Formats: sequence, structure tokens, C-alpha cells
Amino acid sequence: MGHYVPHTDDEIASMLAFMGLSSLDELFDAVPAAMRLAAGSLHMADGLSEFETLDEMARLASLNRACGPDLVCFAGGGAYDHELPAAVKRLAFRSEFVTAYTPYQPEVAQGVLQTLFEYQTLVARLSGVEVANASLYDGASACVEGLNLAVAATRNQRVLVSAGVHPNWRAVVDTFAVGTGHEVEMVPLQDGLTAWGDPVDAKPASAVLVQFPNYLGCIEDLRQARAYADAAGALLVVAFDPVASGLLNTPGSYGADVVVGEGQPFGTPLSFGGPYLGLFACKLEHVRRLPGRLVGETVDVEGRRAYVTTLRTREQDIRREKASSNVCTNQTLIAVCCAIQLGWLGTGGLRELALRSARAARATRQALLALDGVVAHNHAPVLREFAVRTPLDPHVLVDRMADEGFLAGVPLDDGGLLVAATERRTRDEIDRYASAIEKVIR
Amino acid sequence: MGHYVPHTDDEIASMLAFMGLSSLDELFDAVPAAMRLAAGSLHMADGLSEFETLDEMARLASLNRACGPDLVCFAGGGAYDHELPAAVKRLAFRSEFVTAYTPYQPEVAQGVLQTLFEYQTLVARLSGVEVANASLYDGASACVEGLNLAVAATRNQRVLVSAGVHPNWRAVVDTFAVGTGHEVEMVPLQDGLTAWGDPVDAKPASAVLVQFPNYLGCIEDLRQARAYADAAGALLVVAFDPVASGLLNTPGSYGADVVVGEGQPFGTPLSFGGPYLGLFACKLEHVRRLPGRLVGETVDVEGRRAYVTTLRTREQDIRREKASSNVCTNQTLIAVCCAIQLGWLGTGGLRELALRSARAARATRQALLALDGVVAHNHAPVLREFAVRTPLDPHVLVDRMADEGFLAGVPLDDGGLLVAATERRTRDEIDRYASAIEKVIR
Amino acid sequence: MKATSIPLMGREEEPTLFDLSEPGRRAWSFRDQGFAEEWAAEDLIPAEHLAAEPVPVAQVSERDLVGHFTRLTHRQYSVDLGAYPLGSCTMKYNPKLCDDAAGLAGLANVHPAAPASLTQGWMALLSDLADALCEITGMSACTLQPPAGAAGELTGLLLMRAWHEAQGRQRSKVIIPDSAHGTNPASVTLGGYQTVTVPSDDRGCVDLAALRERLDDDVAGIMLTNPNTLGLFEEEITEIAAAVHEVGGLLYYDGANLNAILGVVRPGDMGFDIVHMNLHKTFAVPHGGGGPGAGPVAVSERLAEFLPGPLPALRPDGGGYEWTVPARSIGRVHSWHGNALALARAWSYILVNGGDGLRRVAEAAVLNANWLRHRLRGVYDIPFDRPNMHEFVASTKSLKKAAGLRALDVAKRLLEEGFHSPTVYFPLIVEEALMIEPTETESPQTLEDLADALERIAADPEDAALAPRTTPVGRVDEARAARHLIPTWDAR
Amino acid sequence: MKATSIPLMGREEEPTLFDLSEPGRRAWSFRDQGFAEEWAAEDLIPAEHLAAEPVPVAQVSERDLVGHFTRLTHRQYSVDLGAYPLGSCTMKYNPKLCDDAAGLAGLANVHPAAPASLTQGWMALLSDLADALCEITGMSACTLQPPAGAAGELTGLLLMRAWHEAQGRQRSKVIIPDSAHGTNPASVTLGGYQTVTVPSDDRGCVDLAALRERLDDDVAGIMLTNPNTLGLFEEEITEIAAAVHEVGGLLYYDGANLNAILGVVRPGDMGFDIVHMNLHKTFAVPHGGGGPGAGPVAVSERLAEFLPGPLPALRPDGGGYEWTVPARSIGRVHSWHGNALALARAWSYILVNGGDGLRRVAEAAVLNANWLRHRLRGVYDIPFDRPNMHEFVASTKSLKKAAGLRALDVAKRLLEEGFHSPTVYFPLIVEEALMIEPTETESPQTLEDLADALERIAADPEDAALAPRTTPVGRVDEARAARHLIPTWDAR
Ligand SMILES: Cc1ncc(COP(=O)(O)O)c(C=O)c1O
Ligand SMILES: Cc1ncc(COP(=O)(O)O)c(C=O)c1O
Repeated sequence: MGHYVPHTDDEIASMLAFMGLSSLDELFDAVPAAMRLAAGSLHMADGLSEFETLDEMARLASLNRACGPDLVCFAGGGAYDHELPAAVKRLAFRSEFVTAYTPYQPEVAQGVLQTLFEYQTLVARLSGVEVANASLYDGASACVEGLNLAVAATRNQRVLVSAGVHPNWRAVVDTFAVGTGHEVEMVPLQDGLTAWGDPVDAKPASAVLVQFPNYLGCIEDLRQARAYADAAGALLVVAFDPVASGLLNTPGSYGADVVVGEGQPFGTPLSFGGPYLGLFACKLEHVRRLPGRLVGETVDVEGRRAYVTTLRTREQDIRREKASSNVCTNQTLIAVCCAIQLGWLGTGGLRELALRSARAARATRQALLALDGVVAHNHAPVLREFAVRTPLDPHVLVDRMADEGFLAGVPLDDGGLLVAATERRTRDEIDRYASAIEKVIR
Repeated sequence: MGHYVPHTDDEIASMLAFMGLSSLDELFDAVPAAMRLAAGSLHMADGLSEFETLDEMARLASLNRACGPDLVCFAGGGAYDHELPAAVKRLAFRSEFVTAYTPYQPEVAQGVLQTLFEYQTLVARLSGVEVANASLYDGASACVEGLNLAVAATRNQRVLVSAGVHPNWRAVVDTFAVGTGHEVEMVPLQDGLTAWGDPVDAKPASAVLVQFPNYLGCIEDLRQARAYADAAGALLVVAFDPVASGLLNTPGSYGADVVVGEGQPFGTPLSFGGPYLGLFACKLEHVRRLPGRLVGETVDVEGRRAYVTTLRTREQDIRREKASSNVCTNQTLIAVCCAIQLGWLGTGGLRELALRSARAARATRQALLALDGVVAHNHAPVLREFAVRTPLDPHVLVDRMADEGFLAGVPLDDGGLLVAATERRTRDEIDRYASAIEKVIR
Repeated sequence: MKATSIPLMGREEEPTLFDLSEPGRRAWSFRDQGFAEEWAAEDLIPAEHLAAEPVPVAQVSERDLVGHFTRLTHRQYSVDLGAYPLGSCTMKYNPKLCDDAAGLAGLANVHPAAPASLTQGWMALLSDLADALCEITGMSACTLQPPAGAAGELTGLLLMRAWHEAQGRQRSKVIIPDSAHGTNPASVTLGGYQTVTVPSDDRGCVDLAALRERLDDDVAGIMLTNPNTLGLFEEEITEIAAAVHEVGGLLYYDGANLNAILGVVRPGDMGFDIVHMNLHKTFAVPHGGGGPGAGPVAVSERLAEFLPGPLPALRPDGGGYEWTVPARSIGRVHSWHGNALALARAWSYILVNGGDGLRRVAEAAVLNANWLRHRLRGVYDIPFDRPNMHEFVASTKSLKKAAGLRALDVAKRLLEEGFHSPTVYFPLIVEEALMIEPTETESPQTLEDLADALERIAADPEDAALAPRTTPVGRVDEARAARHLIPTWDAR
Repeated sequence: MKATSIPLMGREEEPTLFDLSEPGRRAWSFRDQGFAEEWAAEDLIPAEHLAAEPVPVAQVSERDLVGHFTRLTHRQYSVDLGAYPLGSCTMKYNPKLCDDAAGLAGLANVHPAAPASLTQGWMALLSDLADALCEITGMSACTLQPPAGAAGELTGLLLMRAWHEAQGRQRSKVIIPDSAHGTNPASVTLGGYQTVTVPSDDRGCVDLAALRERLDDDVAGIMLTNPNTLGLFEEEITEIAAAVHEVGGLLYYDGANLNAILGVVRPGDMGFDIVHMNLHKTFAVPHGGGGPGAGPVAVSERLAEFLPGPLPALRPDGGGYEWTVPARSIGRVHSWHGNALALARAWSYILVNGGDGLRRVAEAAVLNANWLRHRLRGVYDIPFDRPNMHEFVASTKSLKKAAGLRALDVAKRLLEEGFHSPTVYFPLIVEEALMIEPTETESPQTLEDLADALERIAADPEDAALAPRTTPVGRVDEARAARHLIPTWDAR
């Protein structure tokens, strides 16, 4: 039995007596007897001590091979191995952030609210549009909400999705489209970039969804996407890598209407894929369709600056079946991490992060392409991730490379290998990585 | 160069200009030119990034063999491998506790002050005397201060120290006695317990210092020590293991005047020996000679309960060369850990901790004594630590046992091996330990 | 930089990160990568993509970063500071052990796209957790992908849809009670269904007759919370289940209130087909100021083949775990495997409690809520004053009429008393509702203090209208926030 | 249990752990040890030693434990909350990185009595750190055992004694300036010496003539802080050193103010023979509310053989590190190897800063202090208004005469302004002293805010007398605490 219920037996007895009851079981008299379980009916072990529990968790953890010095990470594909400064962890894990609920009582929630306000400001800046929400679940859900907004705004169910969008995100878009009835059409890639086709032939659509850089790491031409969207009467929804904004023009600068993305690169460890952070930003004109929470600045009765969740009439608890989204619990704590990490990076650090990642990617790419049998997957420009082809099945390659101490990359369906590099990767690691690849493909 | 100085070059320039200076070097004009170093003169590497620093620290750490599943700890000798609950670490590491100074401004230091007040209460209860200070450095310094108090109280320089007191603590007592001029006499052990001799023969002394249980784990007879101290006109200073108070009578119950000890078992990891926690408590009659800080309860201007450091006229900053001690910075954060850990244990948990440790020690002792060639070192009663003799030199044994995955114990100067067990040690570990001992002594 | 922004010393505003920013200041540092060729941005990125100016973030020292966010935490209430009887939210104490568990490098540093051979520990954990959740809910199979309750609801509705389609039928309606949480109707819409509301009867439960009227062969199913949002157990659940099943509908269980019945009764045994759980309520995943949570969905045998994939499963050859996708899967609902570290926390919570401990959780939660209801009788209205489960709903209806005391005033005044407020104005069917969920981790002494505070508040409605006066900010002008929208610092 | 005790919501008292205690409640749990034989206490311990009753500790749940101590932290100011210009204390920002470093299991879980073969990492770390400290101070050898500055002082005095004895002479006096910290004379006494005080001259430095008068062959040495406690560099240090050395005395350097001169000038080059450092000042070991610190002592060549042991040293055979004890060691001064984890923090701080960074630390610390002195000219008295080092001493002497403003009032009023107060009434030679040490980690903006606040305070002495009014408690009755001593809850 756990040790987190404080009641002593005496206390239980006297509380029951206060209510005229004589056993805990009587508390459940409303439950039809036929379905009630006797104590101990669950086929589950009894509770452990805290220490045995942690031992078991450590045992499970030891069955994984985590990224680190023994498995140097060259994998990306939506989850990146960036540095995590100590200050960010310490601050974000302060229990006031960790154990608060959604800020329903702003008078005692200014800590979370102001942090979210700062987060929204940062996400809006990186996106290049005016307003950002207080987070969504992950990159995939952000894409879904982006398309939902576009469909609601244009009242057209047809959405165009670039094949360069993360395959898992596309899969989630497809799953939810069954409910919303969106007609999802995929636009293929050509040599790494989305082949939109001639705008003249564009049929009406609500949304054009493109990833920037795309899943293959290639930097899409957002002017083309914007032009195609305009021709189709669609909103341009860009799923961006926020790290890219350290070097590249923002999606907003190309006229994106909605900017979504995965915030994991800022302050969140690989975490086996979650909790991550769905970024969502849009032009101010769409703010009343914004999914999820939005924090706004206001004043208190005495005129002091204060923050509060606002435009709440969009939300499910008020608008119910007509809400802009069903999201309630979001990923606030991860947004807090993201804000703090961006604060740590600052203007200069963000640029350095992108630049150093790009350098490492360039060095890695050069080292791989110098190997016999390794060829480029495409010829589009990249930032910190790129694809190659090797003579080996990529799954086999990744398995063998694990024995060499590397997470070599993410296998592509077409037999390619997706390789990412971050500011953590050094010349030495890259050289050892290339040598190991040379060895395993030999 | 580190990144913790916030000043930008522009700011430095304008601050210098404000003072009519033109370079940072000019700030040091008061330093005679002959001894001034040019920038870069230190033979030290340039600063690293946070991440490289942590890598280097991790490299150093990897050169140690830490206690844990790969090196199961049966060593004690003043440093014990107890469980550390997550809650205690999280609370004690909150930055308000960690980054505050000594509570000089009580109005904004009630957190530390109240915690120390609770700590003092707990230490006084475990000691069985009325008052405890806010911590000293470690077990050794607590012994030294205990003797200093006794000498000051009795104006007799002769102190009797049981040979059962931790050898390192005795060494420190000897070191500092050179300054204070105490005449330290050692009282030998006989079959594990201090052989005080007949009180009738006792010559005047200021202090009788005995460890409870002593370094060999044996439970000293404090009635005898008290009687001998009385006969010598000495104060009884007991260096206790606070865990013992979970099962045994407190030192105070035997009439100890001063109770000192090592607080590491409550909430502090092995830490290669520090920071640990010097416990210091005494009868109320000696409070004006108490070394170090003391927190007292009082009220504020509005009559609200408040805490403050008190009887400060004992202290060095006021009394200077006549102070009761020179201690200034103590081990407050470790005292905070101790208080929280004791709160987590509570009355029942403390007893369980002692009982389970004693059980594990009994089981370990039985398992060892069942081995061919292993014999008891002495026949005195023990709590959670005991000594044995094996056919092997204990240093060699400890080295070989490390290869088997155990920290086998602490070698004794007389060829014995000191073995400790705590509530963490399981039947299974004990059996494996005994088998390994059997193997290495074969 | 001034610490007066912390209530410890003053009550001034805390500047934003942007106000603290100074050009050229920095906290960051990176390792030396050791490149001989120091490519410039222009060497790496085609000119047309390169930003002319860096995006402004903020420029602060690590010292100021730490000061800023530490001060902000002093302006934030949390479970670790005190009781949080926020109805429907199950703000129980989150054992610190679970933080340590989720912080293990062997869990936190695993790449989600790493091959199964490198992630056996995670797969075992997820598989064990899914099994336990099935056992607790009386279900057959479980997906851990949904990252929150609402995501679980939508997943469940898509499962419902897939199942109906597999039976070769199209249905368009989903029934929900008028007491339902807002996410239920919102999810119904996203699931492509129309919401049909069924009223509650005067006992606060689904009006069975009214339900029967609404049931026909266009009804895909019903979504129920049981105990419902009034904290009452739907005593006629067997009849409800039979009626819905009879028209070929499915029963969806909104598990937000599962804490009440752990080890006592299982949704599967009540007749439910699909269940979501809020691990951030029942299983002590901390709320994080609004997430992340985890909203696994468990289903009965007949729905298992529709679950999202991939799922971890033991390989038939005994060689560890592999990923499998159910035969007729509706597809992915998350980028990866769900909020994995939150799932790990929940698993550690289940291990430490065990089957025996989980039942004790429910018992104590229900004990606390009932005791508090008894204690507040005569102080506040208790619209449905009969044995409740883990929470109950009080109301200031009479006090409002008599003395103008609104639920909102109680909420604000309670902050001054050192407690977080209950959920107010929900469920919608109770006027001036105060929905109180003490949870099992609050002691009888805390409940007594809370009751005393609520009593004091009821006794002085005028004073309550002025509250809160001791919080970092006073009552906040919400209308102004909406009217004059400032969603970012740049919009100031 | 009530969270009103946190200033975030109210300002009530926080109950003690003992007030929260309820019989039978618990937070603890232990692992199943798997013993078949469940020996009872009576089976294990002779009856005469067994306590009849368990010692009362407290009986609280983990939830209440966490609530209690978390609330207490909201009643506690700290560097992480804001500036802490406490003179002589060097309350700089402590990089969070160092927390991570000291938290490494490979450091934290090492037994201090483990054989050298298992602790090579620790020995390398300690040896590297000792070398770096020697390089920084210009010394030859270093012990890391002393756990704080005062312990370092006493160690140093015993080294002095051992050295004199080795020269075959007995000396009885140690000279300290009247501006010295209280630990200096207290340590002198414990070292078995008599304190002889040398006055400061009107420039705030050691009066060289007065010193010469006091020097004779009964003087064992002199203890100096340089820069001294007025923040002034002893410009005649070369002359002082020569004079002391001439009578066969040694120079002891109290390193509390080392932050001012890192990489700029070294005690060894000034002529000092023995140096202690406060790693919890200069090298960013956090103060922990009053410790733990670390007070290593470094010495010149001729004193090396007297150092406490054991010391880690590279084995002559190249096989790693071994423990060695200097030939004429004074013996141990710590139970083990000093405050090892604090030493590890300091080492990580030195690594991250490097030689270049340490000098920058000193430069910025001195820059900040001088700027602030300039800024406060005309506002407060600056008794020694000339270039200072890392701190300076102001005074309210004139303001007290004119308007009754005491240093204490400034300290209390500054708390309301969101800053910790400076050190007050020290050094003793300055009336109504305000000893201000901003440290290098505070930005120019923070200094400006601090100066503004100090200006406001000087402008309204009457108001200052009422302060603090916004802190968790108001001015505390210290006299009552001493008169009516309540050192424990049981003494209430
Ligand atoms: C009854 C009920 N259903 C559903 C939800 C939605 O869950 P989530 O916030 O995890 O999306 C909640 C959350 O408050 C709830 O209380
Ligand atoms: C000048 C001076 N010397 C010595 C000390 C004593 O150091 P510690 O507190 O580390 O014992 C201090 C501490 O404040 C100090 O400021």
C-alpha cells in the first residue's frame, strides 16, 4: 500500500462516525452491489516502498540505450539532441510550476500566467506572426489544429498537405480528418522539395500545409507555397522548426497565416517522444479561432499589471460543441521550459545554436558523402538535417551503428537515412561517426 | 571565460567613464605595480562552456566506484549508506535554502530560522538534553567543541577520551589540543568497550568523551561513563550516533552533559565524507558556552511568532577573542536536510530505521561468523555495526571484495574489519556478500 | 531585477524578460565543437533564406534569468504550497518519487525513433502500464498515445466511429448529459458527430426516461462520467448501459473522476466499451500549470483491433518487445508514443501504491469529500445532499439571494484564507456552483481548516466581495483583457 | 497546514512540524529486506539499553512535510530571488551547473573510507583543485580539509605554531588589525595565542608605525585580510611583510576577500606565508543559509611539510593517486577529506571560468563596488572615500545626527525595496557602518536600482524607522529572544 493517504485508522473511524457510518465500504453504497469489487480483487501487486519503486524504474531504464556518450545521437526526424543547461531544468522544475493547475485563479497564478505571456511573445516572434497560444500537445496536434482553423476560416474541407511534412504528423492529420471530414490531399516532393505544381491549376482549398525545413531537412521555398495557397484561396499553414528562426527568415515573413511546430528543441530532452510541445501561432485576424488557452495582459483592481487567460469564449468549457477546439489540458510546463530555455539562449544564443547545428550538419554531410557508396538523397539546401543513401538497408545500418556507439539516424521509407546534427556534435564525434559508417557499410 | 559576469563592454566603458577611469586595470592602481599580474599570467586553462565542464566532472566521477548496485555498501565507520527519499532532496535543494546567507536579517529569513528551530528541537530530543545548536562542521569538530566547553566550564585542561571514539575524530581532537593546551588522555578498550577503571582512582578531569555506540559498533555502558565522570568531576561528553536514539536510551537519559555527534545518517549521502553535520547539544545550564549559532523563538513588533539567532554575545563577531568558539559559517543546509529527513522518518520511521539496520547487522554478523575462518572481534552488544577478524589482511580483503561488487567494510588498525548494515541491505545482498567473503578468504 | 516583485518583500510587478533585456548580455555558452572550418551562415544557407536580422529573443544573464523565474514562482500557488480543492481536477499531492523516476537518464534521453532493440525498457514500461490500466478499468486493450483527457475523448469517438463503420452503419449522434464537461461536446463535434443532450433528473443523475426517448438507431453512443460531475454515482448505470447497447450504441467513459472508484468498481463491469483516463488526475502526474497530462484510452475486446498504433507487444518468439499496429487501427493520434515521461510517472505511482494502495486512495478520497459535505451542511446549499463520491457540489444560491454572496466571491476570499478555490460555475446545471474535491492526500486537519474558512466566508459576504487583498495582484480585470487584447509584449 | 503562512496569500505564522504532527501519521516507507527471521528489538538489543518509549520526532505525511517546507521557503530571501549586497560575504550568483556537478552519483555516493583504488576520480579532483588554488594564491601546497573560513584560520594558526616550534622557538602573540573579522581573534585564542590589536590609520589601513611598535620576537605572526574589511587594499603590504618577517613572524592571509584580486595579484606575491580561502565566497559554493562552506589553506614551500594530511598525491610509479601525510603534519582537522561536495562545486566553478574568467570576476566585482561608491557619494557618508576593491563601507553617521537614521533602519527599509541589506555595524571601526559588496554577478541596472533605493531611504529617515512592513514578519524582538530563551519547541 502506498504512503500518501494521511489518514490514521482512528481518524477514519471518527470521520465515519461523524457521518453515521461504520465502514469505508458503506461510502460506496451507491454502487450497485453486483459490480462492486471486494478489496484485493484487482490482479495487481501490492504497493512497494519508494525505494523499491525507483529500483524497478531504474531497471526498466537500464533496458534502454539512452543517447549520451555511449550512443552519440545523429538522429533527428522531429526530436533533437540539444544541450540542456542546468539553470533551465532547475527553474522549470520548481514545484510552483510543476504542481499548479491551469491558472483559473489569476490572483494566485501570476507566475504561470506571466511565463506563458512571455512564451507567447517568444513563439510569436519566432513564427513571425502576431499571436501565439499557450501551447498544444505536440507537432502533430498543432498541424491538426492549424488545418482545423483554416477549414473553419474558409469553410472549405479540402486541405493540401506537403509530402515533406513529418510522416507521423501526416498520419495524425489523417486520423483526425476522419472525424472532421477534411479531404486531405498530399502534394509530392521532388528532389527534396514540395512540387506544388503550377498555381494556375490550383483548385480551391482551405489550407496548404508545408514543413519548414521539411522532414528531410530541406529548406522549402515558402514563397512558392504562399503563391500556391493564394491561388487556391487557402491559408498557408507552416509547420516550422523553431530553431530555424535562428538563421532563416521566419514563416511569417513569407506571409504564413498560421505557424505551427514542435517546440521540443528548446528545453525538452528526447523523452522517448513526449511530453513535447505543440507550437501554435497565427495572424491576429484569426485570434478568435485560436485553439486552446491564450494569456493576455490586463490590470487588477488597483491598476497593477496582471495577466489572465482571455478570449475564453472560444474554449470548450464555455462554447462547448461550438468551441474552436476541444483542448483543455495542454503542455504548459513544457512551454515554461521553452520560455526559460529561450531566455537562456537569447538573441545571440539562438543564432549560435542554429549556426553551430548547421555547421555540424555540413561537416557530417561532407564526411558521409566522402565515403564510398554513400550518396546524397536530394540536392535541396538544408539546415541541420539531411538525407543520404547508403548501400545498406537503413534499419540494418542503424542497428549495426548502435553497436559502434551511435544512433546513426532515422531510416526513411524509401531506403534513405535521415541524419541530424546539433550544436552538441563535435568534429571528433563526426569523424568517429563517419568511420563507423564506413565500417558497417563495408 | 565564464559567462556569469553580466556586463557588456559598453556598460563597462560607461561605468568606468562615470568614475573618470579609462580601463579596468586602473581599478587596481592601489596594488603595488611590482606584484601586479598581467592578464593571462595565471597558469590555468581558459574557461569552458557549462557542458564541457560537466563532461569533465562526469569524467572524474567515472573514475570513482560509487556505492550502489555495483558496489553494495557494507562500510560504515562514521559514514552510512541510508535511504534518501526524493522529497527530502527536493525540499532541501530549493534555492531559497541553498542560496541564502546566515540569517542576519530575520524578517526575510524565517524559512531558514524556523527550520533550524525545528532542527534544534529534533537534535535536543534525540540527544536527550535541553538545547542544541544550529550545527557544527562534522562529528570531529563537534567532539572538539564539546571538550572545549567542558574545559571552559570546569577550568581543568585534562580530558579523557575513550579509545572507542572514531580514530579520525580523536586525531582532530589531538590536532586542536595543541592550540588549546588540553591534555588528552586516552582510555583503552577491553573487548570492545571502554575500560574506565575504578572510579575511586579517578583523577580530576574536565571531560570524559565516549562514543555511543563506539567506533567498533559496540554499545558502551553510559552509566559507567557517567559514574567515572562524576568521580573525576568531569562533564560527560557523549559522541552519539543519532540513529541509535531510534532504539536505545538517549545519552541525556544517562546524564550526559554534552551530546555531540555526526548527523550524516539523516539525509546526507556518503559524499566522500563531506559536507556532513556536526551535532551539538547540551544541558541548558551550559547554554552560554554553547558554540556556534542558536536560534530562539520570539515575536515581531506586531506580536507574531518569529525566530531569530540569539544569545549572540557568545559568538566571535561580538565577543571576539573571548568567544565560546570561532565557528561562523556552519553546516546549515545539511541541518536543513537533517530536519526534513527526520520529519520524513517521524517517530515510527526512526524506530524502524534503527530496527531494520540492527536486523541487517545481526543477519550479516551471523552470516559472516558462520564462515570458516571468520571470528568475532569482540563480544560487546552492537546496534548496526560490528567488527570481525578474517584470515586476510583487511585492506586486501576490501580490495578483492570490490571486484566482487561490495564495499566490504572499513579495515581496522588491529587487522579487524568493521562491517555496517543499514535498512537498505536485504537478505539477498547479505547472502551474496557472505558468499563473496567466503570466496575471497578461501 | 528588483525582488520587490515577490510577495515575500513587496508586491510590485515583476518586469518581463523583455524588460530585463540588455543588448549584448547573455547567459548561453556552448562547447567548442573543434571545427577547423568555421563556416559562416552565408556559407551554409542560401542567401534568399537567410534572415537579415536575428529574431529578437531577450538578452539576459543567467543570474537575471534565475532571479526572474524564481521570483515568478513566488507569485504562483501550487499543490506543494497547500490544499487545492479544485473540483474535477483531482489536485492530489504528487509524490516526489515520481519526479525522480521520470528524471532517470535511461528514460529521459531515449530517442523516440530509436529502433525497438534500443528501447526495450520503455516498451516494457508502456506495456506494463497499459496492462495495469486495463486491469483497473476492466478493459482489454489500451493505447497510451493520447496526451490528455480531451485527446482521449476524441480518440475514443473515432474508435466508436470506426467500430460502427466496421459494422457497416453510419450514425450521427452522440448523447451527453447536461452535466458533462465542455471537452465532451467539443470532442463530439471533432469526432464528426452531433451532440444530443440528455437532462439530469432531480437526483442529479441521467434522466433514464429522457435518455430512452433520445435513443434510436442514429445514436452512436453516449459519453458519461461516473461518478458524474456532481460527484454522484450513476446508480442506474446498468439500465443505461443496457438501453444504449440495445440500440447498438457504445458507452464511452470519461475517466476524469476515476479516482473515486479505483479498485472498488470498474467501468468495464458497468458496461462501458471505451474508457479514457486522466493520468494527471488519478495517477498523480503533476498538472504543470496546465499540462502535460496523459489520456490513455482503454477498450473492450471488440474494439481492440481499432486502437491507434503502434503498440508495444511481446514478440511471439519471446525475444522482447516489438511494435505492432492493430489490424484495423484508426491510425496515430500522437507524434510519437504519447507523453512518455508522464506515463513513466504514472507507472511509478501505480507501483508504489499497488492494488491495495489504489483502493485506499479511492476510499480516502470519497471519505474526505463526504465528510466535508456533512460539515458544510447548513453553511452552503448542497443541491444534491446525498452520499457523494470523491467530490460534491455546493452552492451560494441562498446566500446570494440573502446577502449577495456569489460563488466567485467565495473563490476569491478563500485565497486569502490560504486555500486554492474550488471549481466555480461548473457543472452548469447548478447555480453558483462550488465544486469541491479535497482529494485523498489532504488530512482531516486540513479539511477542518478548510471548512472553518468556508464558514467564516459565508458569515461575512460583504468582506468576501472585496477579496482577495493579500495576493500578489487583486481581482483581475478579465473583461479588459478580452476587450483590449494584449497577447504578447510586442502588442503592448 | 494552512498556506496562509506564505506571503503569497497571507502573512500568518507557519505552524512548526510539531504542531502539524498527528499520532500515527507517517511519510516513511522502507524496502522489504526479505528477512524470514523478523527479530524484534528485544532480540537484538540488551534490555538495559533499549528505550522504553520511542523518541518523539514528529508524525506528518509526505504531503504535509512538503507543504510545510515549501511554504517556509516562501518566507526566505536568497540570492536566487534578488541582490544580496552583504559585505564580506560575497553573495554572488551560484551557477546552477555547479549543482549538477556536485549531484553526480559518481561523486555523491562515494564512501570516504573506501580504498584509494576506488576513489581515483575524487583524488584527481582534489589534487587538481589544490593545484589551482595554489596557482591562484601563489602558494606551494594546500590542504582542502578545513570546512569553513574559521576552521582554515585555526588550521593556519596551528601551522604557524608548528613552524615556530620546528624553528625551536615559542611565541605567544598574534597581531590582528582592529578592522579584522571576529573569527580572527577567536581563532587566535583557540590557536593558543594572545591577540594583539593594531589600529588602522586614517586611511583605513594598518598603521605601519603602530605595527612596528608591536613587533617583537614574541610575535608569531599577523593575520590580515587584503583587501581589508573596509574594502581597501593594504598598499603598504610589502613593508608590512618585510617588518613581520624581520622579527621572524609569519603572515596569515584571511582570504574572505579574495574575490577582489583573482588573477590580479596573489597573496604569495604580497609576502603571505599562509592563506585560507572561503570557497563559499570566492568560488561560488552556495551559502546554504549559513553553510556548508569550505576553507582550504594553502602555504608557501617552507610550511608544506606541516600541512594536515592525508593529501592526495600522484604515485611516483605513475599508478594513479595515493594518500600521503606530510612529514611533520599537524594532523587531521576534519573527520574525512573536508567538505568534498563543496570542493567539487568549486572545482566546476574554476573550470567553467578558467584563468581568464576568474580575472574578469575580480575586475567586475571591483568595478561594481567602485561605481556604487561613486554613485552614493553625497547620499551617505563614505568614511574612506578612495578607490576601493570589491566592497566599500558607507555610514549613516551624519544622517543619524541630522535625522536619526541608523544603519539598522537602512537595512530594514531596504528589505521593503526588494534588496537584502548590506552588512551593518561591521567593521567595528566605522560608526553606523553599511558594508556594501555588490559582487560581479549583479548588473549595472541592478546597481542603479539599489542606489535609487538607498537614495530614497536616506531621503525619508522617519519612514525607515518603521520598516520593514511588507516582510513575513516585522522587526523582530531580539532582546526578548535572549531574555526569555526558547531554543526548542519543547521549551515553549
Ligand atoms: C470531467 C472532465 N472531463 C474531461 C476533462 C478533460 O481532460 P483534459 O483536461 O485532460 O483534456 C476534464 C478536465 O478537467 C474533466 O474534468
Ligand atoms: C573577513 C572574514 N574573515 C573570516 C570569515 C569567516 O569565514 P567562515 O564564515 O567561512 O568561517 C568571514 C566570514 O564572513 C569574513 O568575512
